[in-house]
Amino acid sequence: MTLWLMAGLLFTPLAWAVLTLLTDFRWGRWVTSFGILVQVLVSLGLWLTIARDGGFYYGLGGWDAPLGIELRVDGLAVTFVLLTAVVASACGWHAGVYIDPDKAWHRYFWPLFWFLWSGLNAVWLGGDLFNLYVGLELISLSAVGLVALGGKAAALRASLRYLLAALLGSLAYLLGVALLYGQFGSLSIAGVATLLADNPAPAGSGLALALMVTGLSLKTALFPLHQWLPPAHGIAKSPVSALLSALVVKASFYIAARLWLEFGATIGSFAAAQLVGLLGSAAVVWGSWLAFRQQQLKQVVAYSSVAQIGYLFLLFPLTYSVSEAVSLQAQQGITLQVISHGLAKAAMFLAAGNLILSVGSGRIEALAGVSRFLPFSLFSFGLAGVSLMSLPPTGGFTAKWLLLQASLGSGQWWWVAVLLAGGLLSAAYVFRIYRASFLERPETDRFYHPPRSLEVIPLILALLSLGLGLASEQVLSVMALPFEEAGAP
Amino acid sequence: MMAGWVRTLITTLLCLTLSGALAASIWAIAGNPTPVDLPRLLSENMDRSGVAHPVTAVLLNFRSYDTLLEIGVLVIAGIAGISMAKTASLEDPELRTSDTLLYALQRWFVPLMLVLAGYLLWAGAERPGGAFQAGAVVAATGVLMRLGGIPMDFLRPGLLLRLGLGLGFSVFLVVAVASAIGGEAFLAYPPGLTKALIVVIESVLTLSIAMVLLALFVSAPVNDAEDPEEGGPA
Amino acid sequence: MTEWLLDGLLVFALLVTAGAALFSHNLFRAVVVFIAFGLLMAVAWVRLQAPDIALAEAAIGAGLTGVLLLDAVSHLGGIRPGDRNRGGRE
Amino acid sequence: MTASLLYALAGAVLFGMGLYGLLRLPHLLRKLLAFNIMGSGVFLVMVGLPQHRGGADPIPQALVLTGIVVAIAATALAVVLMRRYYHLSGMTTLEEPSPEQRPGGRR
Repeated sequence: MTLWLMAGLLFTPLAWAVLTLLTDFRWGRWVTSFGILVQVLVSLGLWLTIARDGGFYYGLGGWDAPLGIELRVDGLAVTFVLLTAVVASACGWHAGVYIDPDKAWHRYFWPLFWFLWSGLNAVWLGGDLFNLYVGLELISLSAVGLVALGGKAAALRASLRYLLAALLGSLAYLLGVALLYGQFGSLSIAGVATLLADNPAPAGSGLALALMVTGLSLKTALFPLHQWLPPAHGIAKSPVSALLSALVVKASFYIAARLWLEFGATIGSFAAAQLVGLLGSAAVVWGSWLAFRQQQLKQVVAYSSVAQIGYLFLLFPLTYSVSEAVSLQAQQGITLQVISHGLAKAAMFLAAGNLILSVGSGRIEALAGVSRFLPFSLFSFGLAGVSLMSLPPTGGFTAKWLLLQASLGSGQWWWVAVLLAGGLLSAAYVFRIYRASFLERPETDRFYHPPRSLEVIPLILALLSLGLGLASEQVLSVMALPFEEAGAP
Repeated sequence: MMAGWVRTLITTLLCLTLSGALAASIWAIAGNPTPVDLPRLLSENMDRSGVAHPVTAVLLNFRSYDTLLEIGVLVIAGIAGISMAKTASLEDPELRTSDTLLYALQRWFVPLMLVLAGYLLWAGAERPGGAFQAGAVVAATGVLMRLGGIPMDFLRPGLLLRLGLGLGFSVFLVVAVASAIGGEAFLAYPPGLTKALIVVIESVLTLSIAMVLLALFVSAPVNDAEDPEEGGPA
Repeated sequence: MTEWLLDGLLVFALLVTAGAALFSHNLFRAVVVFIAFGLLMAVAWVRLQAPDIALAEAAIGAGLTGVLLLDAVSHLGGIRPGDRNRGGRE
Repeated sequence: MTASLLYALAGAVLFGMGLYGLLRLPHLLRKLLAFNIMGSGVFLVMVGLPQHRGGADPIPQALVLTGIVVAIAATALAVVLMRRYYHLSGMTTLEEPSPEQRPGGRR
């Protein structure tokens, strides 16, 4: 049974990528909706299995860890698999209505979409350093292809920039992998972690970890390496932007976090952890400020991603040489932040796409008067904004509450200032858009009204992000011990 | 805004420091023995891998999941490439040359290179060689043919090209799933069939790799297809 | 001893060709030097007892990448090689 | 010190050179050359470092083969994007045509 669930996760996205390659956009939509159904069921099934039986390792091809590639299926991994299933199906559904089916090149949307999905699943479950590199490249190249699809000069410039940044990040990561292999002779993360626990931190591996984390931070767009993100996320089509902001940047962060939690205690240092946390805080402040200053609606949302990503990097200082309980709190807070930001940001980008579609312009001023005629999309946008502002009872609030407790518990009170400032600043940019849309215009309804299904999807996502705060107990309990060994088979 | 030379200086220093630190780390790591002896583990398991050449065994048996995903990366690049190609045909008459030297070369080279590709593919099981090298040689042959003006109608971005792009990948996938029905895990080839399956996979992969690389080469000339930006002038 | 000489020379040549590919003023020449770099890499792989990579590097790294880049240079940098200096350093 | 280690050290230098090129050279094709040189540097470290001790090691060799194929896929995709970008904008660098559109955006 588990075997087939694993197969569903790893191979159906790949199979669907090939199937949709052979169809045109309209047929691809039907094929995709079937695939989405399968993926959601399989992800849910695996999640339930893990919730019941606990995690396990899965050796592909019947070969176990040092020689073969092992997958690590634990509570955290399946939670992210499930998050991917929710967000990606919402984006796929939205894209099926949103994207013009008559343009010949849009038929390539679906294969790229499915390859992206399979890359994400490969990364969440990956337990092998080199395999994660291939998974990252799978994600990056399909994301770049999606940004560039049918784009004009500006979109191509953004995608080229994105591609070069992503390739540089992957190479830095790969160099770290090369050093670790030279050091330990093994590529399995769990194997290297065990070896590290036995040996005192050997010379040379510090640089390996630094290279890997730096490369992955570049791919996650940590300040000051974030400059490729806003153009790419701002100019892509809205369902693509939603996928990129909600899921793609999280994949590289997830690997960085796994590496830090496995290796950081032995080869990390207090200064490095504080530095990463400082950069994350700078991202929160600077990203929010830039989001406030943007003139284009989607640029606001894109810079807001830079800010929200900053919070994630507080994981590094809050788990370094602190007590087990504080570390667990920080990990849970970060996990909730990943989930709630994923849901909220996808909702925000999809709603922004609807708004832009209705007013026919991407500028914020153009939103004037839209509140009377498109309350639905605006409402979803606002709900998602509430989660970003971290007001109770949203998932964003619970996440920041846990981080707050972890900061105080570890004696690193200075992060509290960041958490508070970030919430206030995000309120500023969300309200700015609200104010623009509530400005009265004398004219009557001059807006294009998108199909109802386009408006429902972001609403569902925003409600989920809201509800996450109420259901966070259940979500966190399934992850039981996040990032921990969940019982080898 | 920093002045150009300041940024150049900073970048130079950064790169020099990095290279130095890297060299120091390599030197330090090289001094210690590795705790895991993976090459020995590999040679102990070679007789179960179905092929005699260790690199092929790693690529197509021990770490076949890497290879599967890697072909995925290649196919993605191919898809993104042809999504920007001239929509009617990938044939570009301007590129044809009437060079007699090239024409003469090609009459000798094309069959020779195809034979070479076949040899590389066949040798892969025992000696250096295999699907990637063979695929690259086939692609190079295609580039040569194209430069020589031999029409290649199958390279229209039609169903045939897309079928070719997906073929190697699909066969690999089918084998992966089929092996799970009979065996105990994905990508675990049933014993006895290992060699045959690896050869089949390698052959179709050669074709697909060549097709992707050729499509990317041929699709580099671009079309005028473009979307208006969201919210921009239609 | 001769082996060391060979390896030393090869590494030196690798670094020089890499530098030339990056910093030569003429873009066309840079790509040609880069192809030479690829061929030298293939020799380096033979020296590292990796004939598989050597084959792949010669076919993919030097051959296909080279053709791809040469083709791109002729389109991006004006049709005639050599009449465009913008490709170098500012 | 063995020959393998020499190549690994050369890989470290190549990585640094490529990094400089990728960051500082404006022309997109140069950046692509720099990326490929960086990649070669990484591959040399990957094979050279483990082989310093025990002779030929097929596992990193297989990884490098995979890496080379990924690199050519990325290179080919970048070339297609660049040519289309050049076709549409006539530019071969990533500079923004109008910097005032990005308030506060540091380059």
